Amino acid sequence: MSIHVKLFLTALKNLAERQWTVRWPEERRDYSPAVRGFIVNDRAVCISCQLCEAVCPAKAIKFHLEQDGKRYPGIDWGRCILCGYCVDACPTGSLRHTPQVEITWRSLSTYKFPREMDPDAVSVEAGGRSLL
Amino acid sequence: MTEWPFNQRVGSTFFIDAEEKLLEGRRGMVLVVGPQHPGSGHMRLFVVLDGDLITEVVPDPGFVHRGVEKLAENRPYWTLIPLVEKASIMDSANITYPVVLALERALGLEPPPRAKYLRVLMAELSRVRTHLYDMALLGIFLGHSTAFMWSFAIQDLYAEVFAKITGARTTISYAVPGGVRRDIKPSHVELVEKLLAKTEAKLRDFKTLFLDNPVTRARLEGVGTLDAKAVAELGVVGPFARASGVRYDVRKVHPYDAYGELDFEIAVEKAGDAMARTLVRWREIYTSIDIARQILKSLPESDVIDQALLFKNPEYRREGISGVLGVYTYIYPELGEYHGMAEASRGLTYVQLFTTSSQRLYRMRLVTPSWRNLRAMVEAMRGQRLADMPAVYMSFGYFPPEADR
Amino acid sequence: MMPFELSSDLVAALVFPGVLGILGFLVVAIWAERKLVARIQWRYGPLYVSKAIGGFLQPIADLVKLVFSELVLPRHTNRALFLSTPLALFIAEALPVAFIAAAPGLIIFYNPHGLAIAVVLWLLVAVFLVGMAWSEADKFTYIGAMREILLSAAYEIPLLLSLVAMLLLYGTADPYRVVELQNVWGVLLNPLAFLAFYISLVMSTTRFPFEIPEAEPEVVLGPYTEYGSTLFILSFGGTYVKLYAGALLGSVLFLGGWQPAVDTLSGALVTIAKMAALAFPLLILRAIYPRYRIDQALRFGWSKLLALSIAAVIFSIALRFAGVI
Amino acid sequence: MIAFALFLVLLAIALGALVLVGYLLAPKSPHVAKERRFEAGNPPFGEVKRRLLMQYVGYIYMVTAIEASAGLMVVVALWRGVVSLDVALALATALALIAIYVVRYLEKVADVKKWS
Repeated sequence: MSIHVKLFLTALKNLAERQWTVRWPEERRDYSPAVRGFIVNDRAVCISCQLCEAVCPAKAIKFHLEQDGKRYPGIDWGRCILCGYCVDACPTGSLRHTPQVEITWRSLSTYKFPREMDPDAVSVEAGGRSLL
Repeated sequence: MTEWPFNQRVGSTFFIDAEEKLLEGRRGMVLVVGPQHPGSGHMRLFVVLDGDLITEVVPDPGFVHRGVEKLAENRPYWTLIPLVEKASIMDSANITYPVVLALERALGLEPPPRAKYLRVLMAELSRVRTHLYDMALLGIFLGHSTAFMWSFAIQDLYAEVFAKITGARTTISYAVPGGVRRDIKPSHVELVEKLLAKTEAKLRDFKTLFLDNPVTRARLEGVGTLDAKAVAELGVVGPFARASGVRYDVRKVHPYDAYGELDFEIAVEKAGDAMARTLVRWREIYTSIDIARQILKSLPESDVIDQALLFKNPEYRREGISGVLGVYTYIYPELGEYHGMAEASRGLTYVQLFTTSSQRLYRMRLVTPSWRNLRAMVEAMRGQRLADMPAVYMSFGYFPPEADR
Repeated sequence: MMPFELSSDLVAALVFPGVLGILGFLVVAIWAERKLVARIQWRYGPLYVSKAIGGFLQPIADLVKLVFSELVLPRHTNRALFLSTPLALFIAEALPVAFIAAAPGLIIFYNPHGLAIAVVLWLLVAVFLVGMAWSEADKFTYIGAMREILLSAAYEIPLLLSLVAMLLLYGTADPYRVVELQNVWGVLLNPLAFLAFYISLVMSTTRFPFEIPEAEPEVVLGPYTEYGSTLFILSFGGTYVKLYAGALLGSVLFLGGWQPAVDTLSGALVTIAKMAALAFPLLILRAIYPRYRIDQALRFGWSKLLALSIAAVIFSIALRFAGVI
Repeated sequence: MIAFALFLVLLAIALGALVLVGYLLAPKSPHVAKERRFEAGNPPFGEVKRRLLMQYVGYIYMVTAIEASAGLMVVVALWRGVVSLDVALALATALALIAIYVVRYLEKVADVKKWS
């Protein structure tokens, strides 16, 4: 009998607990700047070494020729698993993650190798509600 | 009215034949549990029922078979890590452990001490998380939605910490041959300490409401009992073998990385029933928390990646190992056969690699614990009541993606 | 005897405890259950439909959604039975309400043995449930129906005996007399009977530790598996109607009905408060217990619960002879 | 009586209207696949009503035996409104008999091996 009373009291005590659910998109989870989010490429630093293409486990990266005569990586977001191997392989640090983890595209044609991997285009800030 | 695409008669004939075969000489009926069933997971169970008693269970796994072993063939060796961890995403730090160990043997790399400790830290946090995940599913299979929600909430703390340390919530791909991918900062040490403290605090109420609940105990005690002999014969591994009194843990028997230097006791129970299997994992959560605390206390100062790799990469200059992964494209494993073995959350995970003299593998064999426990799970269900089926199912922590690979 | 007015019993039939009360309770109870359980589980619960009032309109939104989903009548069943049993079930579960007084004059059908009739009608609900499950002709519903029968075998005797204990104390089953006689509430007079009644109520409404017929991991949804659309509302809402009837009966038998109020309106409000107090623990049970196995529930019903109810009857006889009431 | 009839009729009409409205308003696209029986996503598998949960028939037998006496007790309790000694004795005897029978046979009834 006493154990059942204890069970009820435990349950009632937790009525006052703060909700752990995060009401996305009004609230965001706390992602540090270190999170492996949307990948951007700084074209000024990129040396077109193609190491990122070589290490990619999902074969999601393809290089394409740009107007300036250099080749730059493009990511097939349908294949990318955000493992971050390309970022870790990049010898110059031109590829990097952004804290943007919600990645969606309007149509199939746009999410395959979008050319816009401009770091300035991503304006998502790190931080949010931490449960800890 | 459109016609049903498949021939109705053919389909049902197959099943009626199967039922007659299953029922051979038995009374009762065959209940098909799964694949579209709240209590089956990604598999199908043919349950032969005599009234309320289960006389036979025939599992039909393979619904989430993704061919990890086949995919691993003819594939650069470093891509195995993100590939293998998809088999068991909650347990990603542990399930990739044997792969990394085997690759290190093949490449002749030796991780520095700090990396060894960090890998073990991640493996233990991942173990806590997987046990909480399994506890959650056990809870919902017994009808206890609060146990489900609470464990899922607590395990989400681990996702948050993983995201802060490694960058990803579940598929962390943290350990790589020769070290780990990111070093941890002093703020991360505080973060993990806070995480462990909060886990312990929150698990107190969880224990009261779920494990000490008389209804839970009534549902789990004396259900699906397997003795040590049966467990040994069926090849059960991990906490599920230890629940029957089999004292076998790879972390103790063949200590890898930092486990030899850490002081911990493995949890062993005698009873061998569903409650014992749950309690072993419950005690392992606390063992893992203890190990994690030890690691945070005695974290050696060194690099986190093998110097041999660094030497090969003159570009290495920034924080972390940026650029190092590119080195894998220059180095080649020795031709041969290598193996790795680790204690994942659900038991022994074994990997065998057959390398060629290129970077591409000839073959990988991956033995996951859930697959080895499936047979025992089915044996334990026999003779129990229908309502015990989900309880035994989840007391084995059976995770179909891990078993099917 | 209380005045028996035509107008007030029509109000009872239409508003409280009649049709509007039942349908209103459905909405409130489903919302309250989801909200309370969510709070215990560190969640928000229903929220996005009508955020200002805490997602109160969520059950109504669900209802609208279900009404607009296709009604599928399976071919392998007896379609007439399949369609009519949920209706019959819902009405059968609402029937006991008609014989219980919610306030002075607020009774749908007065009978001097009203409370006994209500309990007996309450026991008849399982008949429709089993008929429903049988007409569906599915293995899961079949097993669920069997479990329903077995569960009713576990709680019927204790429920009847706890009623006997209270009737012995009051000496009548008249819904008005019973309330008038409770200068001291029944729950204080015979707590054993209350406990036996309450646990039987949990079992008969298949609330959580005894939510065995609908056990999800084994039998999907038990007797309700095959139903969709509006028929699902009826079959799913049925247990809440039973809970409503049980709470009404419990507040009249054990909590002194509408006392201390004397007039109809305040009496009805007091009864509603007492029903809410009775239903609250039942609503949060979902967050506290997993479910028993059917054999454990049967054993429990035939050992501890039966002993409790027998003790309650003996206690009542002793009280009667001691001249307490 | 009028109120009772009204209560039943109103309830039936409300529920029937709900079903009818659903039937009229909801989209209808009947399909063989929707209307056939499925078991957890599989085609129907053998007979449905094959064998009762025989292990628990003992309980059903007990309840049929005892429920009648419990009903009699309700009648006795309502009989005269006062509990005289003979009524109390009769009730006590009946309860004692029930208790004795249940204690005597519960183990046997609960034993699964005996009933399967």
